[in-house]
Amino acid sequence: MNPLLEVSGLNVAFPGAGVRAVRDVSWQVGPGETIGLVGESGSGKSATGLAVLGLHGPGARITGSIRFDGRELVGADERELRGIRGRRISTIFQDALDALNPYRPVGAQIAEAYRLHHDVSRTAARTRAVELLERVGIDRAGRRAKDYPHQFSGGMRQRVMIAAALVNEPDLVIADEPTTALDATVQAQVLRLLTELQREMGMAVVLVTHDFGVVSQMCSRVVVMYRGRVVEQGSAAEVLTAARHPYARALVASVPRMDDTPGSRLPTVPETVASLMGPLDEEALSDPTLRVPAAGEARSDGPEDTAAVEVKGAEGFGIGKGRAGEKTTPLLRARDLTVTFPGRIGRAPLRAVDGVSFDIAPGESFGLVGESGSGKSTISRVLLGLRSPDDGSVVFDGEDITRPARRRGRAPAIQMVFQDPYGSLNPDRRIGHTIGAPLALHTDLSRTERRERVAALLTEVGLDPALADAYPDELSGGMRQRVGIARALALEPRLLVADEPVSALDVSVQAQVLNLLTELRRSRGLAMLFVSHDLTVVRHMCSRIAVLHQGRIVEVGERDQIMERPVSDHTRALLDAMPAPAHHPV
Amino acid sequence: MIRFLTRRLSLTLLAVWGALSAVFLVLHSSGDPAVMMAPIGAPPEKVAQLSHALGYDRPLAEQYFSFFGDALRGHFPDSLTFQQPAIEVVLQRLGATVLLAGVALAAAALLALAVGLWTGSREDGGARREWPMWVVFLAQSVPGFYVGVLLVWIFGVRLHWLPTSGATTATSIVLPAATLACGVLPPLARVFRNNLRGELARPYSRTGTALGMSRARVVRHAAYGSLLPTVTVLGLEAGALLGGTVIVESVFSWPGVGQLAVTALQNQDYPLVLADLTFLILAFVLVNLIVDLLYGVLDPRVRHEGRGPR
Amino acid sequence: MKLLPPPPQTTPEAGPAPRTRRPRLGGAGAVGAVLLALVALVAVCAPLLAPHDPLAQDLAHTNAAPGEHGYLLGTDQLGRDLLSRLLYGARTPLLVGVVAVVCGGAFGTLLGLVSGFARGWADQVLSRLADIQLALPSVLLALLVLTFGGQSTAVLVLVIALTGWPAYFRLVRSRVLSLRTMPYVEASLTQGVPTWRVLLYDLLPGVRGLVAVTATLDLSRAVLMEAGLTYLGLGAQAPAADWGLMVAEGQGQLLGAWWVAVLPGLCLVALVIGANLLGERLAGRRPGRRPVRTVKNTATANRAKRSTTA
Amino acid sequence: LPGDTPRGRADASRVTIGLSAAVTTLDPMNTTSVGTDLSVLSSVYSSLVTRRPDLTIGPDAATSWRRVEPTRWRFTLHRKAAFADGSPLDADVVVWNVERLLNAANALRMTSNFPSLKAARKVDRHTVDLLTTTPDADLLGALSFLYLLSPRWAARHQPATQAMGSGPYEITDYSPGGTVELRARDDYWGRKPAIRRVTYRITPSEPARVSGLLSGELDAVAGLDPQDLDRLRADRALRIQRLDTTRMAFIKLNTLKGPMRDVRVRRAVNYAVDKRAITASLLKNTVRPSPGQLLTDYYSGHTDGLSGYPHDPDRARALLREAGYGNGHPLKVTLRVPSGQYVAGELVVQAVAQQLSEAGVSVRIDSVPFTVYMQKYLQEKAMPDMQYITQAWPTLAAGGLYGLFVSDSPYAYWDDQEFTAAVAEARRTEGRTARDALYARAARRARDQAPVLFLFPQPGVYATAEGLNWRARPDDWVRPADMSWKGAAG
Ligand SMILES: Nc1ncnc2c1ncn2[C@@H]1O[C@H](COP(=O)(O)OP(=O)(O)OP(=O)(O)O)[C@@H](O)[C@H]1O
Ligand SMILES: Nc1ncnc2c1ncn2[C@@H]1O[C@H](COP(=O)(O)OP(=O)(O)OP(=O)(O)O)[C@@H](O)[C@H]1O
Ligand SMILES: [Mg+2]
Ligand SMILES: [Mg+2]
Repeated sequence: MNPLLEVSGLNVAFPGAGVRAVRDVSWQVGPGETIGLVGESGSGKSATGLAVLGLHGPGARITGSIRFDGRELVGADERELRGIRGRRISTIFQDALDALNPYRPVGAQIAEAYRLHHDVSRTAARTRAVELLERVGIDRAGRRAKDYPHQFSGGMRQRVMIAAALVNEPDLVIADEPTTALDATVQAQVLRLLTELQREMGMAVVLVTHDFGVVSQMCSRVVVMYRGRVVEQGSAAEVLTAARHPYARALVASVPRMDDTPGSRLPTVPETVASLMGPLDEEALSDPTLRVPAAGEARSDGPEDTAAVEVKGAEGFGIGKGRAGEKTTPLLRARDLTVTFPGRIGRAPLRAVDGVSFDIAPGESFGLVGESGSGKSTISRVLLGLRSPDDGSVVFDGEDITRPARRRGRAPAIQMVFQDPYGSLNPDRRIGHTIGAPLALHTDLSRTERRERVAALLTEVGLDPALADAYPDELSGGMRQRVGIARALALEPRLLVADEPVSALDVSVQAQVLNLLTELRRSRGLAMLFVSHDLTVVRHMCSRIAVLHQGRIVEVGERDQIMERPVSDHTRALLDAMPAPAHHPV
Repeated sequence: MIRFLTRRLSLTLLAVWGALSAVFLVLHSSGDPAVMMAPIGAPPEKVAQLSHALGYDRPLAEQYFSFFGDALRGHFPDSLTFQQPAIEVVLQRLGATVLLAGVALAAAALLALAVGLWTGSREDGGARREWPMWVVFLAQSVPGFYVGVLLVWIFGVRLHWLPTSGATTATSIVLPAATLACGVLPPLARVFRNNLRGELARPYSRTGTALGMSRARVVRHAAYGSLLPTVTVLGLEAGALLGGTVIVESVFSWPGVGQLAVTALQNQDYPLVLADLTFLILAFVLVNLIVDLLYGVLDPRVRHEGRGPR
Repeated sequence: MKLLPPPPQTTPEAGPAPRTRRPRLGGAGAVGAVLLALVALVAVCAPLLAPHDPLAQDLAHTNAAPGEHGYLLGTDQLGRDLLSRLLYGARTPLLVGVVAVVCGGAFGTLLGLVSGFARGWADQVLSRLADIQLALPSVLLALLVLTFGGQSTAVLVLVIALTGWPAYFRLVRSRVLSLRTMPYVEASLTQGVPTWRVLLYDLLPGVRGLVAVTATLDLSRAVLMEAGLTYLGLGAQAPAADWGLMVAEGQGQLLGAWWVAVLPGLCLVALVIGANLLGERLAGRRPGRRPVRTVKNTATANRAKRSTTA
Repeated sequence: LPGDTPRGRADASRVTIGLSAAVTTLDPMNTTSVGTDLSVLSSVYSSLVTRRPDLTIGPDAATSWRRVEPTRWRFTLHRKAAFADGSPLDADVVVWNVERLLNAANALRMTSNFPSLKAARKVDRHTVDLLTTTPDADLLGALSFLYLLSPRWAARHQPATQAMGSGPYEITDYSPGGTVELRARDDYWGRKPAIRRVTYRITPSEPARVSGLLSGELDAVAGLDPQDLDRLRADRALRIQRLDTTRMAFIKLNTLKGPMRDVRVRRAVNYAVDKRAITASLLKNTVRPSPGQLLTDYYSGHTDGLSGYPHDPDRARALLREAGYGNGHPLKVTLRVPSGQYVAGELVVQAVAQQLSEAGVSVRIDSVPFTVYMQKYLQEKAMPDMQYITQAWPTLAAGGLYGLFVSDSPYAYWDDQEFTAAVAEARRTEGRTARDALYARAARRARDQAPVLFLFPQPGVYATAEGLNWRARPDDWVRPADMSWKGAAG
């Protein structure tokens, strides 16, 4: 079978920025085939995809060959490309809020896309647009066609984007991370839709993603990219189970799975690469994410599970021992928390948290899951005193700390690890300052003592103490997240709130941070509130889990109960939306 | 939408009142216009008499409350120099200013669009495409009065092409409008250009190209998006424009309210200054109100969320 | 109109400002910096450079052409050496400009920080104040204050600063509004850091770059406004050497002795171009492309996006 | 507009005149601005008598007049004099106008030009008597400012914004502060003016006036800056006239407070300034320094034979030393000037300051807007040591202008009994010679006591399009009725 698209020896460079984004990349797609393009952030996936349609600006230099249906696209003139774009090859971009024109009704946008390649009347194009909107599952498509992108939810927008891309029934669709901005449940729906349409229209799909779950579900073949190069390609099953390249293999291994042992150490990419490849070569070393000192990682192959096993003072209750609150006084007791946000003008106020109660025992790891907007972050903010609840109470270690004012002037015993590693550090202050500031405020340590503490903390989270003098923009995302953890630990908190601590990190770094959190919890006897939308991660990290839906806790229970015998429909929906477990590596 | 409008309107009125109060207080605490009114050689009794007749010997607070009380009832005192209701004087001259500002604004806006499209629509610009921006940049750096003085010298005196002052013939407006436009063009052109670049770099423009749109079509859609911030700047520029009319009208003897404000100040004609400023301030806030509403029309997001751009 | 250039259009980005490194100035930015430095140097060294006393009159040789009677650039209406006056003439614009920018910038930044951080009624009050300030055409306000509030350099500086602060206020406020929800600010708050420290260490550095850019562009506004007011007879006082004043005094001579008005005008333009070039350059300096993450399915990410687009 | 050049306008019997300020009111009795408001309105309204271009008083609505008693003047009115609406201009009209003027409730600004006028009495339809409180030799001069409104018309119209007079022209277009258009009345009862249509353009800035002349947009402009002479002269299409005006420029000294109380200091500053150098360079020799006079030559009661203070820096320094100012203790003064108000005012002040500093006086120049200047001068009574001013008296009577220097005048800042007594007596005196002798005494006293730094008459520079006949006059009047185009019919 002739390939539909054949990329060979492709190079994409940005001479102005001194970046060689894609180097000597070759792969092909047959008609109707789906291939996955995987790799961590910045590995050149999008650059490759954009090169196919010649969508790079004049700043890019593209060499090599891209043959589509026998025609060479590299160096083809604008007119020729214009005839192919949207007609023969379409793309779906990641964030549909930005990818759709915010100033025009969605129907008009789809109709315009149709009329670009078909000589039909306006009304005919409109009809076609409505037809497609219906096809991608938009209710009352005729009416909604007149709405603007911002009036749609994220999943709906992505459907609209798909409709626009498929309106001309192209032969090939390049989908660049079409679901990363979406909820797990919605993600599943969108992927299902894409698969359906692919079958129906018989088109080929190049799916750009960093999610192995998605790959295993959708793709027949996988291309793994790393630092601009293709390091591995082959059938999905092959790559996911028996990758040959150490990097690809490590990448697959580092993702927590629904069937692994909760709380166990996850294999991390640098370790795996090192064990498989020996000492890292020059190029790999220059990657900051790989420069973590071994000492931070090498410690401890802990016992089967987490929690308070080695904790001094905590009387030996771990997971699986019933509800914490029944046995001892809980560390944190939240009762009937309610938070209401005033609605926008003309809308009803939004009850983001609605009568939520839960306890966290000392040393316990408590998980909070729920889809986007279910109120997870709002709850964390209340616990941290960043806003007061409209109703309800928070009692910590016997003290009522519901009102933020009650906490003023005392060393806070609850600390936070933030989601966004780029926003959580003050870009204008050195790392040492950021970690040392709370020490200066709440302890009488001298300057040198503080420096020593900071160095110790940095070592504890697996960073080189010399980094105290660095600025955040010199650090990679994973390193920043470690700094954020060190800052949270500086005041010796009893409870750590981690709000999606890894969801903004690359797959290759996620495992390191998760391992670090597990370890710290063990060594310090920390209790933790772990917030996430990702059930696999929560399952891996927590012994008790609460499921949140629209501001209410719909179910709370032990990990295994929630995972295996969910009571609530919402929990079941969440579980169903999880991509099928990836194949076992190695 | 109604609530938004009333809120916006009351804030607007608040600003107008605040601004006018500030002006009133500075003005009325700074001396007695009777001196300017009285003829040369008038004895002090005559001056005092005049001052009393005009009410300028009352305490400041009393003058303040009576002025705003009257103003609320729509009554403004007579202009001291023109001896007729100050409002009428202003109204008779408002047309000239509106015409001048309108022509200048229209010219500046059209030029800004042209310059913006020319320099902003291509990614591979280079000096050949960039030069209009340098002209704009130069215009931004030259004082308005200097432009006026040079234009008069070149086109009026040396070349005898255009009238140098007044509003007598149809061509009289060319030089003052050009001077005024020179002041408004740079911010407009730059905002439009920069935003056009920005919109073109946004994913939806790339989507357009990916769907097979021609460059011109993509630019057209992006230009629509860039109109929004341009319109906002236009609203802010309204203040500068109105301030500009003060100088331009003086340089070119254009019989509008800007020049009127200057002469009224020179003559200590307090009622006229206040009436004139009321109109200038109202014009400014009105333009901004329109801009806010226009924003609602242009930007669907604002339309549905019912809030202003700021 | 040029008396009143608009507040610089640097759209505040959400997210932390990248740590400001020592600015690397290429091409145009360097030219701007050099121009500014040159003007500053001339202002400081005028006594060393000037061949004559800038005030010494030579009534026998008025309006001498450049080169005549040993005057390198000629003389003005009172027979004063133009070159010396040009050299000394840098002082007032620069001094007034810089001091006004510092005052207005500090005031606006401070209020903007407070307003954006505190929100609530304090924010309302300050924002309305800024609205009122913006609604008053600044040329007229300046005319008013300078006419009746007394004419002195201090008042001049005050007026220019007064008309400048809202630009800083608005930019800083909106930046702070988005910065205060940044995790690193919240981290400080959860650690019990006092408000003033949060303002000083977490928020001020975040707006530093923005303020620097605004200030550079504001300098050109301040210089233009000083010149404009002086042109209207309300700024620097005769017989002082001041570029704006020299244009005003010399404009009557454009036909006979054009150099008397044109040369100081060119100096003024050079100074403003310098400030503008530098400002543009600073404003245009984009942070190096930071790895932009796909932040998965979080309300935070969406909120951040909303605040940038709104 | 095609043909909108001096040539085109000449053919159409039109003229465009540049005014230095806007016309603010159309009520001729409620303004005292001669150069603008009254110049326009004198073409629309007529008065009993008028001041002719040669400054003599001539007939207008009154054909003859005589003094029947020391305080009673009798005027015979022109029999055909009538308003534009056809109503006659008769004795009743004059009586009504005088009553209107004198009624304090009307607060008309012109009132203070008529300090002695008491009443008007109708004698018969065409004869009217005017009564004064004291014998007033200057009444005729004042009456050239008494413009007559129609009582019937005024009852139904707003004189401030509308005009209907008995003069040679009528207003066809007026907006406050804007251009004013006049058209010659076909049914005018007097001598028909040569120019049929007149446009007054408001050109407040000197450069605008000059460029308007040079570009051919304006036909006649009065009160130009001598600095522009060379340029204007170079243009062959323009005719330039220059003369002394009725305005005297000087620097007033505050003799009530500060260093200027000392007459030696006042004389010293007079010696220190080289008036001739200033008139030669800054005023382009358009005027000659004043011979120690407060008045220019045009005033009745003007005294010949005085001599000014010569330029003598040594003497100035000596006087200053005598007064106690010297090396260790220099004289420091403030010199105020209203910005943009007086022809070449700021330049003159700077030159004076420079020359004073050469004599050891350090001068701080304070340039302020005219309103502030007046406010401080008259309201706050806070005149600085020195201030630049030009003064004229519209009736061209010495007594009027000297009245600004008598002890109880708020304008004076000078308390001199001898001067005040001489002026007061002169005003009461009937006989011309006796009166002039008293004014001469006052003038010499002023020269001697130097309440001012004597400078020079304000120069009058006039430019007209070549071909426009118009005799420039030293007072500020610009009357189109006096103009005609060379070679044009009419
Ligand atoms: N226009 C550009 N100019 C300069 N460098 C660029 C440009 N576009 C991409 N790059 C660089 O090229 C490299 C590859 O980028 P690309 O967007 O293809 O990554 P990606 O694999 O899609 O990552 P992600 O998962 O974050 O989307 C990166 O290092 C990026 O910084
Ligand atoms: N400051 C705010 N003003 C108005 N609404 C808010 C605010 N903060 C949160 N919300 C709304 O409250 C609801 C809950 O938000 P929250 O951030 O707690 O959700 P979440 O579960 O953390 O979601 P995600 O997984 O996307 O982070 C959402 O609908 C959100 O839009
Ligand atoms: Mg990508
Ligand atoms: Mg969240």
